Amino acid sequence: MSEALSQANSQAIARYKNNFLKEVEERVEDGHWVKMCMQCGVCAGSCPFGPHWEHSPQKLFMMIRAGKREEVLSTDSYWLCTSCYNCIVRCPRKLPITHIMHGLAHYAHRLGTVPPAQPGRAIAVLFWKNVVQNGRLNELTFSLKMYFRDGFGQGVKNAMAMQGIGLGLVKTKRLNPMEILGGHTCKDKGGIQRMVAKAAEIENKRRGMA
Amino acid sequence: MAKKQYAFYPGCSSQKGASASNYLNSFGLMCEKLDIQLNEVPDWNCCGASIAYAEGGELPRLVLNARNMAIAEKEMPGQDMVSGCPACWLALRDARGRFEEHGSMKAEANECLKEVSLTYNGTVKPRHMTEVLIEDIGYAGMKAAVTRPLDGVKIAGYVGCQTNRPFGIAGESFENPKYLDKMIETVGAEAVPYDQKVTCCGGALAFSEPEKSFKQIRDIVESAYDHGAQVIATPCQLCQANVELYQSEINKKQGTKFNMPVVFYSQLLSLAYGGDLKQTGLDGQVIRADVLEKFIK
Amino acid sequence: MTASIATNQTILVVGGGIAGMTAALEAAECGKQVILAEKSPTLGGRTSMLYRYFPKMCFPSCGLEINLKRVRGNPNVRVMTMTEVAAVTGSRGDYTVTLKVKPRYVNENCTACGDCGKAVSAEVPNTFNYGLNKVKAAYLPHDMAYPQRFVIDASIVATPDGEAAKAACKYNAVDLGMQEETIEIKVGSVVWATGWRPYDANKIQPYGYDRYQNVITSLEFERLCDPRGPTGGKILRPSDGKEAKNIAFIQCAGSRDENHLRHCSRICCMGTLKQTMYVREIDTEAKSTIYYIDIRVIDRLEDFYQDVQKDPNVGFVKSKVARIALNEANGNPILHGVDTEGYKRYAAEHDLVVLAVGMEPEVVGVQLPEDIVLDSSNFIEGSKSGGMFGAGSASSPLDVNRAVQNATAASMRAVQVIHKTASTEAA
Amino acid sequence: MADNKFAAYICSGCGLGEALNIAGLEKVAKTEGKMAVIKTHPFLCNAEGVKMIQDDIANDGVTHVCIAACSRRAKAEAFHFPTVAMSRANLREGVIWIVSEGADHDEVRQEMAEDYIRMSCAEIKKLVQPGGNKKEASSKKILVVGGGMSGMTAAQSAVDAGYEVVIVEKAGQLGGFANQLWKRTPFQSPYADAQPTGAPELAAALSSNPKVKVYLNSTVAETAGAPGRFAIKIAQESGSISEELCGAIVQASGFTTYPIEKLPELGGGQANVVDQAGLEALAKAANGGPIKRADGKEVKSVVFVQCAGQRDDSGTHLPYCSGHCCATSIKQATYFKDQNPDIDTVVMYQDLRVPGMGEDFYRSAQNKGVIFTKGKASKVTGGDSCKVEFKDLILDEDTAAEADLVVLATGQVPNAGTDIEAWTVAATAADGGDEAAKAQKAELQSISVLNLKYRQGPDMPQLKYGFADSHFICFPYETRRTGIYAVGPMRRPMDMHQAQEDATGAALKAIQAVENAALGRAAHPRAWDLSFPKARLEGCTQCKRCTVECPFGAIDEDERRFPVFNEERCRRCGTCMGACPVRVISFENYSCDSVGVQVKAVEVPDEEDEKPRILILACENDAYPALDMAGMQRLTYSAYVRVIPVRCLGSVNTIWITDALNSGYDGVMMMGCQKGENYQCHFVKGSEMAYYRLSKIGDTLKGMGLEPERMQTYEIAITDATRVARLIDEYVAQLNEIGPSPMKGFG
Repeated sequence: MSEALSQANSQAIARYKNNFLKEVEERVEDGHWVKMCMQCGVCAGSCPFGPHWEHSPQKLFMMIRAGKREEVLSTDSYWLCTSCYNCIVRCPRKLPITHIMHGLAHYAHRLGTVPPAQPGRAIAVLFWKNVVQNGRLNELTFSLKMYFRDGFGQGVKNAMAMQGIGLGLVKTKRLNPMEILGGHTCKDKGGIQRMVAKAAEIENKRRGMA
Repeated sequence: MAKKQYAFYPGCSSQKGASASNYLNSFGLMCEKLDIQLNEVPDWNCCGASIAYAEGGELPRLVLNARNMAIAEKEMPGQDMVSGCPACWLALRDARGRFEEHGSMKAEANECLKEVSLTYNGTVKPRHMTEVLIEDIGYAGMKAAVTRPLDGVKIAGYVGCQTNRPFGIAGESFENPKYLDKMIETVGAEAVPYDQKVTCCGGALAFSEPEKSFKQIRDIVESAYDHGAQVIATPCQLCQANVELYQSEINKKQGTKFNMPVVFYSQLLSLAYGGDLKQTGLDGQVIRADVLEKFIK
Repeated sequence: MTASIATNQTILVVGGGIAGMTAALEAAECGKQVILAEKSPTLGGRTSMLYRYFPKMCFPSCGLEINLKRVRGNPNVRVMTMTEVAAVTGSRGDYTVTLKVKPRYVNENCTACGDCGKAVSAEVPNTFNYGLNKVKAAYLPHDMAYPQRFVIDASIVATPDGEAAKAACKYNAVDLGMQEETIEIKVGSVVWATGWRPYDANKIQPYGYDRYQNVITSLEFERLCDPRGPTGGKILRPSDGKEAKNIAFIQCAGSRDENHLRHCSRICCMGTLKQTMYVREIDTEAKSTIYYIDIRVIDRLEDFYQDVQKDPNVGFVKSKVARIALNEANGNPILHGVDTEGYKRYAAEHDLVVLAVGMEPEVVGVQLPEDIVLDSSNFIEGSKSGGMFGAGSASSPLDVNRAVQNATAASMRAVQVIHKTASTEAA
Repeated sequence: MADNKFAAYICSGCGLGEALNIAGLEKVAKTEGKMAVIKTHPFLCNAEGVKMIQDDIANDGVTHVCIAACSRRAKAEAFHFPTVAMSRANLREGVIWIVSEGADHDEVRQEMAEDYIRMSCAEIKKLVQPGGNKKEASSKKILVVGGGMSGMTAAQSAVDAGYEVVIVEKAGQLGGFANQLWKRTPFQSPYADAQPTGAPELAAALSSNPKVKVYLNSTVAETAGAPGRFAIKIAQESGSISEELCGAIVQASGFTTYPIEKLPELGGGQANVVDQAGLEALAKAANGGPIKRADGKEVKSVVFVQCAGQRDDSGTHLPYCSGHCCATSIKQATYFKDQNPDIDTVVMYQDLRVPGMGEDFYRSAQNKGVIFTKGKASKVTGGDSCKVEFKDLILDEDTAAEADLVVLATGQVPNAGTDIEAWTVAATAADGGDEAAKAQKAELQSISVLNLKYRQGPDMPQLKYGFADSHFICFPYETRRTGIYAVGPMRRPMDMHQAQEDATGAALKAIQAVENAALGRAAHPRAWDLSFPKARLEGCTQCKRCTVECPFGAIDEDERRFPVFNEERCRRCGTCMGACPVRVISFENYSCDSVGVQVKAVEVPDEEDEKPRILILACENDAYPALDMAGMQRLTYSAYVRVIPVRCLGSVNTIWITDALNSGYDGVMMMGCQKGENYQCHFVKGSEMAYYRLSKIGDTLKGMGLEPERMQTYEIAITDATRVARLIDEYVAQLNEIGPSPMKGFG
């Protein structure tokens, strides 16, 4: 995947050379916890989607310490985190594992090392855009964008596949077709967008990614 | 008797015409009977839920919650900030916790809040509606208001993840929380013991990874059936939506014949308090809960 | 009794387990005066409830017999059972200790003939077997109990059973009117050998000790394997009394865990390896599987580990088990987790699960004075006044051998205090 | 004997009165036991009963008391008459509790009880209340061999308890291995950072203490004598010999590190590959600054390889784990991290062994950024850039790590002196004139630490892997050389904290030894015992069996090969008594006679009575309690057996067995402790010796025309209550098969 490396990624490599752990500690949310893992594996066994994870959290921590940068940043394992928090409450070292997984996902996303068409990443991005745009989530536009993310044809297929559900929701007034015209929003949309932009700016500076 | 006042944060999915609108509908009667006054936080925004991290990162995600809390502090001083949505509640608690632990992050958040001319002080306490019911009203209090005991209904209390972990309800076990079963019993129904009480339904990934989530949902529904449940009750919108809506898909793909109604605890309460179809939000079930509706007819 | 039984030349040892007995005897055999206070009705402590010791697979009662012989043969040791320390004041070389002596309802006339036990019908949980079975409410704590004297459980004192016990005794040994006594004594030094207790397995929620009958603790397993135990030495699982054939041992159950005990309890690894040898001995067919993080078999005991590794019926999985589910059809616990050596996922069904529960300092019946200095896990490091010491597993999670050695050291420190006091008074 | 007055006190309590014909017992005690006083009491152990006995002793001149009641293990406090000799007939646990109830069994039950009365009355006549060994044991000074952390701690502890101390240290200063350390592993809360060793302070304190005499550059040239009177010759650098009289010895001769040269596959001997001691040297040189390699280059990355040459089951290197190395490597990694957090430090382990609070230190080091990798190193290459090839056990792959420096965690090798088992072999051959053996003996002798003048060898026995550890779990300080205590890493692999705890306890044991010796008392496990072996040398045939068999090396030989007893070394097990073919060795309260008369006192029925008699000689430490507990559990076993407790099976003299069989017993059961590697014998070799001797008794039995089955030996554990009852009944059944002894009637 090296040719697919984004510019941000190559900068990171230049900056941290082979010290991936330090990179993670500085740039990944709660990354400074990675060194505290004692490899008991309770997180790996606690994860509901675990069987689908290429590398378990505990193994990812070991890989980070071992400097396996590319493999860690290009796996789609942590994109399968359902945020069930089982790992956090069971970890004997109290590592905030869920947050570290989220942090790795965010960082990989920022570096552009995520496998293309990773569906978890796709909805996350759509979700965020949708939210920041209106201040609140518009479930309809969000879903439609999700289905149509791979182009119109695939979108229709997806939408058809899920239409039963959609209709059910519409019938029970739990999905409002009119939302396509905008729907719920915050009054201070602009303020929210500025606030979020500011936050991103501050965080980037703190993590040396400005 | 004076009503207990709370700042209320409904969250996106509870809005009119949203996937959990019937959840919110069921609040009205329940709160009225229990002397709970919910005052909606003006111009609240989305909490970011559990998937904002990917694009949003840490601070942007946290400031969304800082804003909501800042508004509540300003507009409803002294009131706890209640949400019916576990994701909202969790996001608020998580944000509050991090701000408390790292003063620098709190400062950063306030720097951002300047953009919306707000300040976050950390005085407001985020709570989930079930906490309010259990801690402020109490099981006895919930029971007292029952006029229509749901005799003979067998209900599987499905707690799921986010009301239970990482914070959970005070004094409850992460692996075997009992509060939902107790609430089911306070309304005169029978809480069936089963082993999928805290199994993850797939959460937001039910959307992006439906196939993988089907297994989770199937385990939950199957176990509920196996242990004689007629209804599944939950405190979580996402759980409700996933477990209810995907049954038809699972039936289609895996040849099962699932038709298990999935309702909210609040619907059980408002039903037991004499609510009609609309007040209970039972009209909002994609899989109708006849065994509950029969109490109304 | 009066305070005259002791002076500031006396050493008080609190706790009559193997560490306390050792601390008391070692000092007494140097000619020092010792009071040995034990809260339960008998000496022997927790080790007497073990089936065997590692690595020799010998019997705790063997050493206990020798120590009891030493006690009987040494007038310098005064044993007080059913006695707790209520308060300690004063300073190094000059402490005033308040002792509370609980009623035993049986006096020194008792000959342990057993007539009272025959006479009563009420039964109480058998604490010697961790409550896995019951004993008559008038009972001898166990065969090696010292003093060899029956106990009447407080629960029957005011009942016809109590009267029946009294009537049955030909020697006026049953005294239902006994009251709790408070005694104040002067001592020069105090050795706290208050021991340990198994971590409460109910708190380890993912393992469902409170929900699944066939999940038991390592201490309960000791009793199951002991021919003197509730199952006569057969490994019968609680749910249906079937013989366990496929046993899982889960290490660090509560230990090395910031949600439970921060420290490593040290004994559990060897304890479990030992227990796999019980299994081998009791049922050559049965399989044992050990789920572990690190096998902590320290120093020359390594060869014990190597022996067990050679046993084809013992398996090792490097994994902290994530959770236990139940196979409702047969009552078998199903262990879920990942073998971290190479990332292998498992859902392993066993017919019995033994939790190697950690050691924490005993707190029931133990009131440590303010003066005592504790470490982050509440083990005793010493005392501000410098005249009180921890001994054995009250001072650190230790195996029997190290606890005895440590207790001898504690005894030495107490002897030094007595010596200093004496010499300064002489001067 | 004129002023001896024998009294029998029979208890009729605890059901004895109901189950037995007390009058019958009284009659036996009078007519056969020839007791001057015979009193029966319904409750002998209560205050009144005890007072009755005390009065008779005080006012009626009773000198010998026979208590016919419960087991000697019961009511010991009540029946405590220190001024008179006492025997106990066990009628409760030993008779009425184990013989089936009901009239059908009245006869055998009564016979059994009467025999025990006979035996007890016979025994008491042979007992003298011992007064203790009055030999001169004057010195209470403690000798500490080795001035390292263990030795210094033992010395300081003894001094703080008021005893004088002599320290012999082979180096030029006190401190030992601790002097080589930059810092030590934390041993106090919060267990977060390495701590100063404290060795210099301790050394200074001892050197300036008037109660302490320190011999530097010195070794122990000879240790003679016994507890309370050890005569020590100390060889100094100058060549001069000084002498000290000491009461007890603490041996703290320490350890050496496993030679890194033996680990070429792990880079031993190559540049920039050091052992933990080597790293300490670099850290000391750095003195808190950046740690530099031998070539002066600042270390920026370091890998610690755990279990280097340890936990090796191939037989090439150390088979054991040295226990301290994980924590030591963690400590050394923090040397780097504390100085410069950017230095890469990797600890490569298989099982990270930091028990107890060590877990806190582990966490602390992780928090400082020390990386822990679960991996097994296969090859280390030294050089300017070192390479560690290893299998990453978590990532399940063969890989390699590069570093400026590699530290091998090699183990501790005990310095316990001469292996006396090898020495004994060489010595025996040497006595036979074998020249090679003489050389080998000399060589073995040359590494001796204590140079004991014991016939059993110059140092204390080693348990395993060269460590002079105790074999007992409950009694970690029990060595087989009375008054000599092993501490620190020569006893068992251990870290500094444990060594200091160990030394503190050992100092107390040493103090105990001198106090007991001064009182003429035994040492553990019979510390209260005032008896000691006496030999009628005029009858001695100089066969040397006693000197050979004594498990504690208590008996030397004089130039005429007569045994020389060192009572202060003796543990009172009686193995010498059992070994003596001419029965000249005895204790005042335990002798060939005192048991022999009991054997003979039993009334052996004639053949036609069809009542076999079986003699049981039971070890009083485990087998006898097991029999007691069978009684307490109301198990039943044959009433045809007669049990005599013995101090140790090693004390059983074959004469007792031949006497028994000669006088018509149908069989003899010998019950002792487990022998072999995991022996349970509290006197180490007692039971083993007994089995050895008795293995040869077969011929004797043949000579008497008896089946070998008439003498059986059993290993009995204290928990064997049920089993022992079963074994008895099985043996009785077996004897019924064989038929009655042909010797009946000739006795």
